[in-house]
Amino acid sequence: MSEHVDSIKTYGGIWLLLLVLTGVTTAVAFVDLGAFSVVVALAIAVVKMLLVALFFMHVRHSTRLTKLVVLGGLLWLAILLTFTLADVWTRGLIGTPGR
Amino acid sequence: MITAAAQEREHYLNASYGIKSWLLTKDHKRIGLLYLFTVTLFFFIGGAFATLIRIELLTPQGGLVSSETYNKLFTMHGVTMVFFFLIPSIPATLGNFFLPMMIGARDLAFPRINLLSWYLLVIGGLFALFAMLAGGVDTGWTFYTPYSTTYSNTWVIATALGIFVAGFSSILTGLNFVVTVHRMRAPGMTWFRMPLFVWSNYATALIQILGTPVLAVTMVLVFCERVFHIGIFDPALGGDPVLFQHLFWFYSHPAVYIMVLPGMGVISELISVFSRKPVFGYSFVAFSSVAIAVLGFLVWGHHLFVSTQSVYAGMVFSFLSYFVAIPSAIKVFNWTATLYKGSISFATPMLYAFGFIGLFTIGGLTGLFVAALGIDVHVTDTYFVIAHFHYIMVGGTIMAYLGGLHYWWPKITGRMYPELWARLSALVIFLGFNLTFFPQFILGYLGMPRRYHVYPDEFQVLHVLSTAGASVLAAGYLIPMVYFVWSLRYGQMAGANPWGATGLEWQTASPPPVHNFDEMPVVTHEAYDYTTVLGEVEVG
Amino acid sequence: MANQAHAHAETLALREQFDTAEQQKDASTLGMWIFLITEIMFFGGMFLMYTVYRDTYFPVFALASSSLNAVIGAINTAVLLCSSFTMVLAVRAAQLGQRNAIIIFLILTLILGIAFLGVKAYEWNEKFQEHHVPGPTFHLEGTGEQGQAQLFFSLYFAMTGLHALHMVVGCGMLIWLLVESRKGRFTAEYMTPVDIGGLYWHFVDIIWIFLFPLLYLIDRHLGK
Amino acid sequence: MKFPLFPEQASNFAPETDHLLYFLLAVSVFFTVLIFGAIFYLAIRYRRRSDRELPRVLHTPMVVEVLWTVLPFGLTMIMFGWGASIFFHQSKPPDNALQIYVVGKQWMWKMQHMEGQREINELHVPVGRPIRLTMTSEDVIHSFFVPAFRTKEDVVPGRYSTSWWTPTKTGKYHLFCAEYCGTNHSRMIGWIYVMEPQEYQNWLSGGRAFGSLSENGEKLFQDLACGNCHKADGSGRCPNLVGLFGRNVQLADGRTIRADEGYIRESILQPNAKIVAGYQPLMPTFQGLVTEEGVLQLVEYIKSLGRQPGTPAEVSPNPPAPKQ
Repeated sequence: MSEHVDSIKTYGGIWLLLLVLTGVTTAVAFVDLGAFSVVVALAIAVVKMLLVALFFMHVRHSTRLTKLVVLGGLLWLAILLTFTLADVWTRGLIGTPGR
Repeated sequence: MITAAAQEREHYLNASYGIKSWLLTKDHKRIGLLYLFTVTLFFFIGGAFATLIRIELLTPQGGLVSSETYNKLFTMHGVTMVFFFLIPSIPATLGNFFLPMMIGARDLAFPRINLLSWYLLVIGGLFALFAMLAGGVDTGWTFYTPYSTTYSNTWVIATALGIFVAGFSSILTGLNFVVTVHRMRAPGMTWFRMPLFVWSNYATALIQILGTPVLAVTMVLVFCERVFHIGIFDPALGGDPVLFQHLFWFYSHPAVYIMVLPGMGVISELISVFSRKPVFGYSFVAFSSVAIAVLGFLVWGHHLFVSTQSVYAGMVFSFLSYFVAIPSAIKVFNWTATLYKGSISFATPMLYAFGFIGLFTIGGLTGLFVAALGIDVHVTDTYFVIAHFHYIMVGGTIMAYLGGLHYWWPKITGRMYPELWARLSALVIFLGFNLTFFPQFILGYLGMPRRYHVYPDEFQVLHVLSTAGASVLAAGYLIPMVYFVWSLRYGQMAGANPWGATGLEWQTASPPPVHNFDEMPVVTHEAYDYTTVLGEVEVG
Repeated sequence: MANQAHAHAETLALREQFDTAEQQKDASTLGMWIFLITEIMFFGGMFLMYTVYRDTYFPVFALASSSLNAVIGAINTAVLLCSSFTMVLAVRAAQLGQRNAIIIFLILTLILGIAFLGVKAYEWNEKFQEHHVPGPTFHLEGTGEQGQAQLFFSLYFAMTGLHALHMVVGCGMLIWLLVESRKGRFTAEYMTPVDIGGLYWHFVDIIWIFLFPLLYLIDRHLGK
Repeated sequence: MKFPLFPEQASNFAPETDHLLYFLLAVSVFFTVLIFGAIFYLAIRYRRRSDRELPRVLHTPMVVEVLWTVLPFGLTMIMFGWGASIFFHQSKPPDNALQIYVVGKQWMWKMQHMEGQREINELHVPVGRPIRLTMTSEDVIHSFFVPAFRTKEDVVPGRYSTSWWTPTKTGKYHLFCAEYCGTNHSRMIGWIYVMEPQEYQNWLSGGRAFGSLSENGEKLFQDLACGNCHKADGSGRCPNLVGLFGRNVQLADGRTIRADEGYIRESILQPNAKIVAGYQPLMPTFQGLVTEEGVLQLVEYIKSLGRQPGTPAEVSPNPPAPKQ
């Protein structure tokens, strides 16, 4: 009945990697990267999310349907963000206030 | 006469009695009936508000109620109808009752969560009812800020709380349906052997899961803004009121597909059964349900064309709004094509199906008007938009709901409704509906704004026509109430399959046993294979 | 397959609408994942508001963010990551049916969770003293735009508050899991509640993984 | 009793919008008749003769499905393109448009002409000349809707929005508020009077008493002591305002934006939102100290600073700088 069980060593490795990444993202924030600081911070956060999701939440060995559900959720969050920002960031581009 | 033995066969209605057996039931069929009563109650509350609005609009100066009261009337009409009738109606009543049976399951995946969903809807409904009785809310069902968060001094928070709670009822129903369809289909019931009603409810569940949480967070933000003045939507503190509209419509446009998709599912069933033919282009109709669910999330900006949304975003949303129109067109064409070379019966459900296709076609085509940027600038926020969405909600969803109710009534209660009275009420509803809402298209293009308590004199004739239609429509809706209750006692006994339909729900007794099937069904035929039922067809 | 499941029905607690224990476990896991998707969209609305306002009022948001204590935030993140680690060990123990290991790791996770809430309460109290709580007494040094600064802190308290609420619900769930596992209810065959509890806990951790950099770490090189 | 079924065409956009409407009506009538006709014909032609009847199962020809997907899609793309072109045309006011300021307030419209006339719920405009409305709201969202002109634009608090049209027929046309704004939403209505140019001039001269908008703006500029920092020779600690309107401004965070009315308004009410490169955020906020009308007067005065004296007070926005 019990499907694939990971070893403590795997979980320990992932845990340490997560702690290291937390330290890295905190340190990097104090360095002036201009517009890149946001990109780096988000990239590290995405990597940490993938680690937790794939290893700790066993998405690695779960069914194709579960992977689809996870991807769907993230895709819908992206739809909400991109289409709203598409409006906010192109306001006034045409040179007429309010359009 | 019906022998006593047949009477005593145990089924889900006489399996247990008493209030507790209903209020603590975990049987999806009983929960479906609980929803039926709740939803019908809210339908008549919303209908009462609508009647008062139509009477008020008989005269340009509007003498029936003050403007404050009128503003509360149309708000509460909107809130009641949208959140407490249209969204729960078909998925929660017919969906709850028949989805498990149609895929050969004993019950939904999480029966206790299903009961929790009903309680959440009732609690949300009580909050909204309290708000109405305590003084009403006057922000419109759209709650646009900064009016709803700063300037309105009515019961906004209580209503927002009611919608917040009722939202979770919708989320959990969606969750239940998706897991049931994925994990609990009977052996042999592949995805493409499932009835189209299950496909459309599955697509609806996807929208409920992905969209409703954003409505919940919007209501939380309105609550925070109103209580703590945190400035999120208040321009004085740097907030952006148009952001509220983005969050609100991100849910509320897919919500209109939550309302119409289950209706489309019912129509696919009715058209197939009453022309005794598989639906033309089964896979196209099935995939168009899912396509509507997905594309429905990319178009909300067409509600913001003139609200200082950027012109480029407006173009993107207008372009995508035409994409979402195509699957609906495919469905209409396929339904009509199903009639070709069929054996068409004119039983009441089929009359409702014809009504649905006709009126939904008009509703959908006027959707193309408001999706065009050039026309929408003129017609948004006018009675043209009111007519457009009533053609789809009332002409579409409610027609389908009544059609489905008549079609499955023998299965739910074991009794037939009176055929002649039912056909009469269908005709009255069709005529009353058109007389109510067609004049509103003309009113809208003339420039009559929506939510107006007083209006210029030249619009009066069209308003009087519309009110006349509303009274006919109201009468049309009352007749079924009477004969449905009448049929419980005096209705002709209906066998297991009065219509000669092919769904699994018709292969068990009427009313069905507690666990739906005495022995687990195994599906061997395609979805609408009428050769299997031709043998034991009884006169309907 | 079905009769073997009925052998120890009392621990397996197979619901009557399912045919096999496998089907019930898959259904429960899928149900939990779909619930987590609704949570993503719920938090998503707030992340959208934060993203838009941060872009619109960048200087004031950067200043307000630098008034938060990044080191405490980092420590808090580490605490939550450790609790995720102990939680996954608890799930692993449940998969192997080691009853004592489940209880130990659940207790550890609970302690770390409460520690996180403690640190968060300390931070909020500090904000309270510095008059950074939106309201009449709100004042942020170094900027004339009190309205926009208040917007940042409204979002800060709304998002961390919502996250803390989910942590409290998570702790309640852990306590229920502890009580059930002490009764010996979880075996290698029936460990679904522990697995689902783990999914929820890791999800709340992922939300914090995004909250921390977005709220605490904007252009630290500007401020102190 | 007047009982119209179609609104008047009184602006340049009215015929454009109505032509698109006729096309949409034609397509809709065609498909409605097609569907209703098909249903009636098929229902009657293939009505159920006997209960034993079992129709043959028809194979679903792909070509039919493709046909009624591609054809409607093509039609909708025409609708989209046509609608988008009208909308784009409505989003670009011509340079020679007559500028009028509109302030929406709970339940009245306040209009201000360049020459200083102020009107409540009424607007007098010359026929044949493009009119550009720059609008804002003091409280909730309203919407400036003139059915006879087929134009509507929300009036949102906290920003400017623009609606432009060229009246083509003299007369008196309805003005409605089209976004729900509270108790007297249905009484926040008025009239647009389109007059012959000569008649308009007489009307204009009648209202000289208030002094032109930019004159009032200059008076307010002095009252609020803006001149102490914003010196005409640019020596003060604040940016020089002469010739600012329409110019591209380099911001402290590296972005470059165009100084339009919205930017000037935001710099008055929320000065620290966009700090000009090389300057400190010293300016106090005037939120609450200046009414919306006051801001409009200041904006008009600052716009007049840049122009050589004597040129007409028209708007000359430079090409929009791409947003970084």
